[in-house]
Amino acid sequence: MIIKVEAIVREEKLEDVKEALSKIEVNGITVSQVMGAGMQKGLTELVRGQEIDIPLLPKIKFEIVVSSEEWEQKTIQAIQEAAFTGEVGDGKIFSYDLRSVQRIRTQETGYDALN
Amino acid sequence: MIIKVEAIVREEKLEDVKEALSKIEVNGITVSQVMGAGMQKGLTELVRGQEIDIPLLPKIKFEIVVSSEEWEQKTIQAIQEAAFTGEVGDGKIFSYDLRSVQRIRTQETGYDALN
Amino acid sequence: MIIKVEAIVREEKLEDVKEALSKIEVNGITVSQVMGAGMQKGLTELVRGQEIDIPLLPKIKFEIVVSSEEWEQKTIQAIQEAAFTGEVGDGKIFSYDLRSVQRIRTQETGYDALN
Amino acid sequence: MLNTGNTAFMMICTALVFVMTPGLGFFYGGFGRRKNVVNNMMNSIFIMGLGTFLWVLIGYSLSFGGKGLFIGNLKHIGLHGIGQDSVTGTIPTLVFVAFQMMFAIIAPAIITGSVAGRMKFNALFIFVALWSLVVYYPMAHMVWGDGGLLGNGWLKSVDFAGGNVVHIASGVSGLVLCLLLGKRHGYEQHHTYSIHNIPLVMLGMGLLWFGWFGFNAGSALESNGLAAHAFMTTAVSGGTAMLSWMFIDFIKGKKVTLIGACTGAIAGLVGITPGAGFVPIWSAIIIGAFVSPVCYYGIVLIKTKLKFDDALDAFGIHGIGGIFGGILTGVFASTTINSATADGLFFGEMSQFVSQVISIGISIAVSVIGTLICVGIVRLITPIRVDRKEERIGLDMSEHGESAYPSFTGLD
Amino acid sequence: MLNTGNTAFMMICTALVFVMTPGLGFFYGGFGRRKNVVNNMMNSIFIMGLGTFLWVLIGYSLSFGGKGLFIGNLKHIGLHGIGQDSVTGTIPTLVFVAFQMMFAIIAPAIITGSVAGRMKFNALFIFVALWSLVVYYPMAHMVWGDGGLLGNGWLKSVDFAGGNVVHIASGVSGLVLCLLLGKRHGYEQHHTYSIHNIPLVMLGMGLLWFGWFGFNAGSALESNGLAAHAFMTTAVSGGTAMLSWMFIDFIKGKKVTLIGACTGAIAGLVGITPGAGFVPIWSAIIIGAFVSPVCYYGIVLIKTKLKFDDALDAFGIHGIGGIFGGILTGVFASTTINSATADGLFFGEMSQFVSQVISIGISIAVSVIGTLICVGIVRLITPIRVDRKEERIGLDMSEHGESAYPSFTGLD
Amino acid sequence: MLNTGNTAFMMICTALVFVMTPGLGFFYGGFGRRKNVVNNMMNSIFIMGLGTFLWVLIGYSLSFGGKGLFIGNLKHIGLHGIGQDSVTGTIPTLVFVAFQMMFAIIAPAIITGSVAGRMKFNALFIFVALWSLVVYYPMAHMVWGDGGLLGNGWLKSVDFAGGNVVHIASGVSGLVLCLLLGKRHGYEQHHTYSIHNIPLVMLGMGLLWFGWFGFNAGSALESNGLAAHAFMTTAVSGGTAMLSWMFIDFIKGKKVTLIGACTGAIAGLVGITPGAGFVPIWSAIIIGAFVSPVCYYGIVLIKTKLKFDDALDAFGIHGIGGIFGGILTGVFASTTINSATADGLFFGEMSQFVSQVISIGISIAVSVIGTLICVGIVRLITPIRVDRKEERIGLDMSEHGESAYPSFTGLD
Ligand SMILES: Nc1ncnc2c1ncn2[C@@H]1O[C@H](COP(=O)(O)OP(=O)(O)O)[C@@H](O)[C@H]1O
Ligand SMILES: Nc1ncnc2c1ncn2[C@@H]1O[C@H](COP(=O)(O)OP(=O)(O)O)[C@@H](O)[C@H]1O
Ligand SMILES: Nc1ncnc2c1ncn2[C@@H]1O[C@H](COP(=O)(O)OP(=O)(O)O)[C@@H](O)[C@H]1O
Repeated sequence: MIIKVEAIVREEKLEDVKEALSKIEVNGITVSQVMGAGMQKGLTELVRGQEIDIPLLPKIKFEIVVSSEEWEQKTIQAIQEAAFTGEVGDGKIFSYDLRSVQRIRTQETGYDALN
Repeated sequence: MIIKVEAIVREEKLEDVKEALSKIEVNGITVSQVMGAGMQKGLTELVRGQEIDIPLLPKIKFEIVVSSEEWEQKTIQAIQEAAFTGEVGDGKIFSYDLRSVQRIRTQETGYDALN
Repeated sequence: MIIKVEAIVREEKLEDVKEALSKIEVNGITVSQVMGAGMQKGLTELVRGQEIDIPLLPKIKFEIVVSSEEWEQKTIQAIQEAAFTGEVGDGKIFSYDLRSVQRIRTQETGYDALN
Repeated sequence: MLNTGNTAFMMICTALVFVMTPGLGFFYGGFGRRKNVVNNMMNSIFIMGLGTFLWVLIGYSLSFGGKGLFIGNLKHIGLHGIGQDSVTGTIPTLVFVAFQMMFAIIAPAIITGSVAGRMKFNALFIFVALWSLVVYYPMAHMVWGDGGLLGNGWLKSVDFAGGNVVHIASGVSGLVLCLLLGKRHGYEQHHTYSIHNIPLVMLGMGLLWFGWFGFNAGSALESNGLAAHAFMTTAVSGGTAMLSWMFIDFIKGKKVTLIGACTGAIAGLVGITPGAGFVPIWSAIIIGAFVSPVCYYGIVLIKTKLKFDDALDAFGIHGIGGIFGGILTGVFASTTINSATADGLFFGEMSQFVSQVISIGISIAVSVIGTLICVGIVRLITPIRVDRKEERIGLDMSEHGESAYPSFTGLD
Repeated sequence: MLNTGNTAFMMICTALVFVMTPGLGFFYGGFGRRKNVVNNMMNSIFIMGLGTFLWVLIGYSLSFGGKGLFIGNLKHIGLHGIGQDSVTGTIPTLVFVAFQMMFAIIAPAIITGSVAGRMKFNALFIFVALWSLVVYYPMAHMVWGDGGLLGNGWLKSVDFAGGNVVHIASGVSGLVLCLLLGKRHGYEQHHTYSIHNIPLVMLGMGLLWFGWFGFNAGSALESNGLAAHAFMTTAVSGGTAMLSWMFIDFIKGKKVTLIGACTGAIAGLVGITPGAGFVPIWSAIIIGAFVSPVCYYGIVLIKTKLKFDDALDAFGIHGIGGIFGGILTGVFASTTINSATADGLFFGEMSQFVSQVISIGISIAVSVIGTLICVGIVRLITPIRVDRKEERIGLDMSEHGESAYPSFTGLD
Repeated sequence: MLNTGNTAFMMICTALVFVMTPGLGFFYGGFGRRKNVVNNMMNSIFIMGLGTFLWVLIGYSLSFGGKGLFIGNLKHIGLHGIGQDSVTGTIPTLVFVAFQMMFAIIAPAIITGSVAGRMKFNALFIFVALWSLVVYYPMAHMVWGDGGLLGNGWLKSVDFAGGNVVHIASGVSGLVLCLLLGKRHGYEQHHTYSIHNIPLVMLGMGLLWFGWFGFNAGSALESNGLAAHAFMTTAVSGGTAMLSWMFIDFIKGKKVTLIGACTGAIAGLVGITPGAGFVPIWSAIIIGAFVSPVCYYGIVLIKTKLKFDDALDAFGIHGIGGIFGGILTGVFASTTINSATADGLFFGEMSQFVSQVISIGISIAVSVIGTLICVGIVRLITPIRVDRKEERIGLDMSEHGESAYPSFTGLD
């Protein structure tokens, strides 16, 4: 069973989440920059007296592929704790089923590709 | 049932699509910058008399997680209409099944995490 | 059957992978910039005598949606060959099942949307 | 007789004024959206070519060739009759030609801030050529030329370094042009992501201010105490206006912004331009302190209330700041600073103040009418506005086929 | 009597020194993290407003108004008594006022490198105002003013262009401030992504070096052989120090970095500042060659060993480089270069060397005590450090509500 | 006797020429790929260190120390015998030394445009040191030195500001070097994403043009009418060439590009360099108008037809533009402008034209042979090209271990 955990978190939580994942020995991660909106609406800036809407806010997306439901749970848990502030805009954690995974360097597939 | 709708659209359609989604009250969205190629080939620029190929064109990726097939259809429909120009390069809309979703702020999961 | 192949490869392999996909006539691709960590740890730079950790390295993500398992295999194979160097950090290839795909320009769905 | 010190000073000041035009390009380029940065910069840069060419061909002659109320003559067409040995005051005439040329370049470049994001480049190209002929050269002559209407020919209004000629003319023309073009699409509902690169804005401000020392101090045309005085009033007004804009920022939003500081500095530099060599240094503090709120509330009025889409505030800063500075020159001008002026209102005289106000009125009228004429002609040749799709895509791709930072969005 | 050549030279040099402050903004801005770039730049830029204002109001008078061991007087408050015709040496006094003003602006701007990433902007604003009064104006007077303690009033130490006044004072004050502020969170475990924009750093270096020619050569106050000498020593020390830093880079990491080259150049320019018009050109090679390793290992000591978070190395470059340069001025100063100094150690005399060392000691003491006093006062008014969350989010958003490149992260 | 005005002028012109080297770094850095920007900038920057060092040590002496057909002597090694009181013409000799030093820095920096993306940095470092000795100092002597072969020693060809010495020498050497290095991988199939940052290119162009006023006008060595003349021809040629490149852009692709405008301006500045103080202003329009098409089609020929990988067009702009400008100097030179030349072809004389052509031929020969010698020596020490993998990864990481904008790709 191969599962991808995807989390959208606050920009400033990047390092905390990374550290939390390190601690549970989840090392294989892919991170990217995204913009998001949700319950948290964008910002309004004052530029030369004009109100400028910024409808999308920068967020960080984590993608972590794991090899069992147990690891799925652990990973979600770790992210949950590290990314939490309690204020609107903390983000979401999604998970998906994967068909396959292959490590390019070794051509290993499945479980082996992830360790 | 949790479904992710993913759409690759033209850069200049960002605001239109966002508005269309707002209109049907889909507010939770994640957006990112991608580059793409497909039927639409890249550009050629003339720089100091040299033809420079630009094989990949900037596109916008929308990711929207919804909680039912009905919303999946509505969302796809809204994007379809807003992103359409009829010229090659309009993009694609994909959808996926998700295993789970969790809102970090409240730890709600499933349907509740999305509203 | 609609399948998405997703690959995380080295930055400098972008052109090689793109060419390899062209060769097997996979033209519809979406590419984005991501940062990653895994077996390959980050870098350490020396800046004014200070060691600076760079924990995440830039990688390229390919997303390719194909319409059969045969094409899934072909695509994975092509990426595998083009992205391979044998050194740690070559990256991973994942695949997913999709629910649906729709071409915005024509509203075609499924298999037709991809060709 | 030629003086090497003055010549050295003026040649370097010319180079300083030159660098203001790319500076303005960065200021506008950084302030606009990412999809329009090439266009916003190009709109300044191309005038370094076109303006130079026209000036040498005909502009200098029309501006400074011979006596006349409204315009010079064609005596120095193609710089005819001006050699290495020609001297103006204590410097080679060619240095004066070059110094004034830089003013003729930056003035139309300022206008382009008003039209950002929607004007066709070929229309702008033709417009700038026409505007130089119809507005700038006459204005330069009327204010600074021999027997000019606003200057020594009749009104005796004063304009040390181009408050009327450069700032009011360009700011007002920008406003007219922005009204003729109409708003950018979506302007009323939402302004989004207006500033794409703050360091670029700051670079623009830095180069502008740096060059402004040449602009204002150089307008003394000699390396003397008057130049030093203009140098100081320039610094003081720029600095004080930066502080006063920061103060408004603080009052309004609790946060002091870098964009505010940069905008304030430019407003202060505009405000002191007409009076730099006429008003006392202490009055530069007053001019600087008040030019920022005047511009600030002027911009709010124009953009938020009247809904004019003066995109990068060419009118808001240069037009309003120039008018304000011109009026205050009439208040604070002092014969003890410069015998070329009469005393201002503050020193108990009325005449100079009245001259200043009339002069501003005439400058505004010339700019409005001139711009209408120019746009009328341009429209006979080509449409002036890009279509909606081009605007959406951005003028960089649609007008220039270029993308400013292609590998930042995507991949190298 | 006024000399137009000297006046031209000094006015342009003043503009060159002016452009160093935005240059420093870019140097610091590029070097810091992306989330702090606006703040890092603003910390220099606002002083172009505040510093100008204070200088005209009171700073010039305190620094150069009248005789005194420690400080001038209030005779020239608001530039009272200084007109266009006032002459200092062979240039208008106003040019001297303006030239020195630019020094008073850049000195506190240098300090801000030490506090990057964590100091509240309003606290910094007040601090800079106080520091100018408590440290800078007294220092400028003591070194360059009439009857100043460190200069002609007692110690007879020399400082050509501001080794003590600008670099030691700001570097040491920066160190004190960084200790009072404490480290950035996470400083000890991991330094990550420190440099966000190398071209911006290089732009800063380029403008700084460009301006430094005005800073050092202009300190001759005349356009003569001494200015030319200072110009050459400046170039030679900057260039040699760039090479020696590149050499250290090569030894340490096998790779020569652009950041190293830029840092070395600045270190070399700092190192030669006190001696530029006193030491022979060949000795500028020695100063340049050694200032880089001294700063390099100084930074390693301070940051890696002592764990002081001198974020952008204001002390590491300006403090250490200034001290080193001041001492070597005592070694290589030569009466054949400048009769205002005695011969240095190398030429067999002890006295100048001793003066230099004492002078540096006093400068350090004044800076430490002055900074402590200033911070003490600031703390009565407002906290000096942002809270942890603000630091994490970055000072651009939390202190200024601005994002430097909003559309690069995301979308236009 | 020393003249303060001339001294002021020349010292500031020296600073202006100085700033061209970082300017060139930005021009090249912005034009190249994102993965090579640090390297492209570093390739100019390091010469600010190396070139300064070598010039003071030996370069000035070899170039300007004593009479000789091919090279000076070692009399002024380490600037021996040049003091503050030494005067050259009306300026301190040290100012002349510094002014010429800036030329010796930028010339090899230009070369590096040809080698972008594939040359090892340590090989380039050694190459630049050798090339300075083998090509630049001899060229400077032959053209400008006492008794130089191409100048007053024999051929009497003229080169006002370095058409041969700087532009032809560097452009041709660049071409040779690019042929020896070979093409970048993939050069023939696809050129992709060549320009990564257009504002950076424009910054480079702005600083280059700004500095070029010092380069060309300063080559008069006095603040006089001739300097003013050179200032004007520089502006006119640069401006006209910008327009003519824009025109070609328009003809070829219907769109006028900012890169085209910037490239045209630089081509125009190169084209006028040899003749700036010899040809009439009207002829600068002709030179400017034609240098752009000549360079444009030259580049197309070299890169598209011959498939030479002159990556950033060092030969295409500087080599071709310099040759074209040198020939047209032989056409338009006029004794009425400058008595140091004979009349050109246009004015009915043959001799100067012939001298110019021969002089260009010799300059090309010296550059080709000199570069071959230098590369030969470098190869004995180290390979000159990075390997394929390093090229793919980019020279920033592989040669310098730095990434120009780490947090833009990714995260702060
Ligand atoms: N339905 C959704 N689909 C995709 N992304 C979402 C969705 N809802 C939220 N997000 C992402 O999560 C981020 C935070 O969500 P938001 O609703 O603002 O706050 P919270 O999670 O605290 O309720 C958003 O900025 C967006 O990027
Ligand atoms: N098979 C695919 N897999 C992934 N992304 C695709 C695929 N086909 C198209 N895309 C994305 O959609 C964008 C538009 O597709 P394209 O084929 O060019 O136009 P159209 O959708 O109008 O036929 C592409 O640039 C690419 O980003
Ligand atoms: N479990 C994972 N989940 C998500 N991404 C991963 C995972 N493992 C690796 N990656 C991505 O693949 C890249 C290369 O993987 P790494 O483990 O460093 O090398 P290798 O694939 O050669 O073992 C990483 O930088 C990361 O972006």
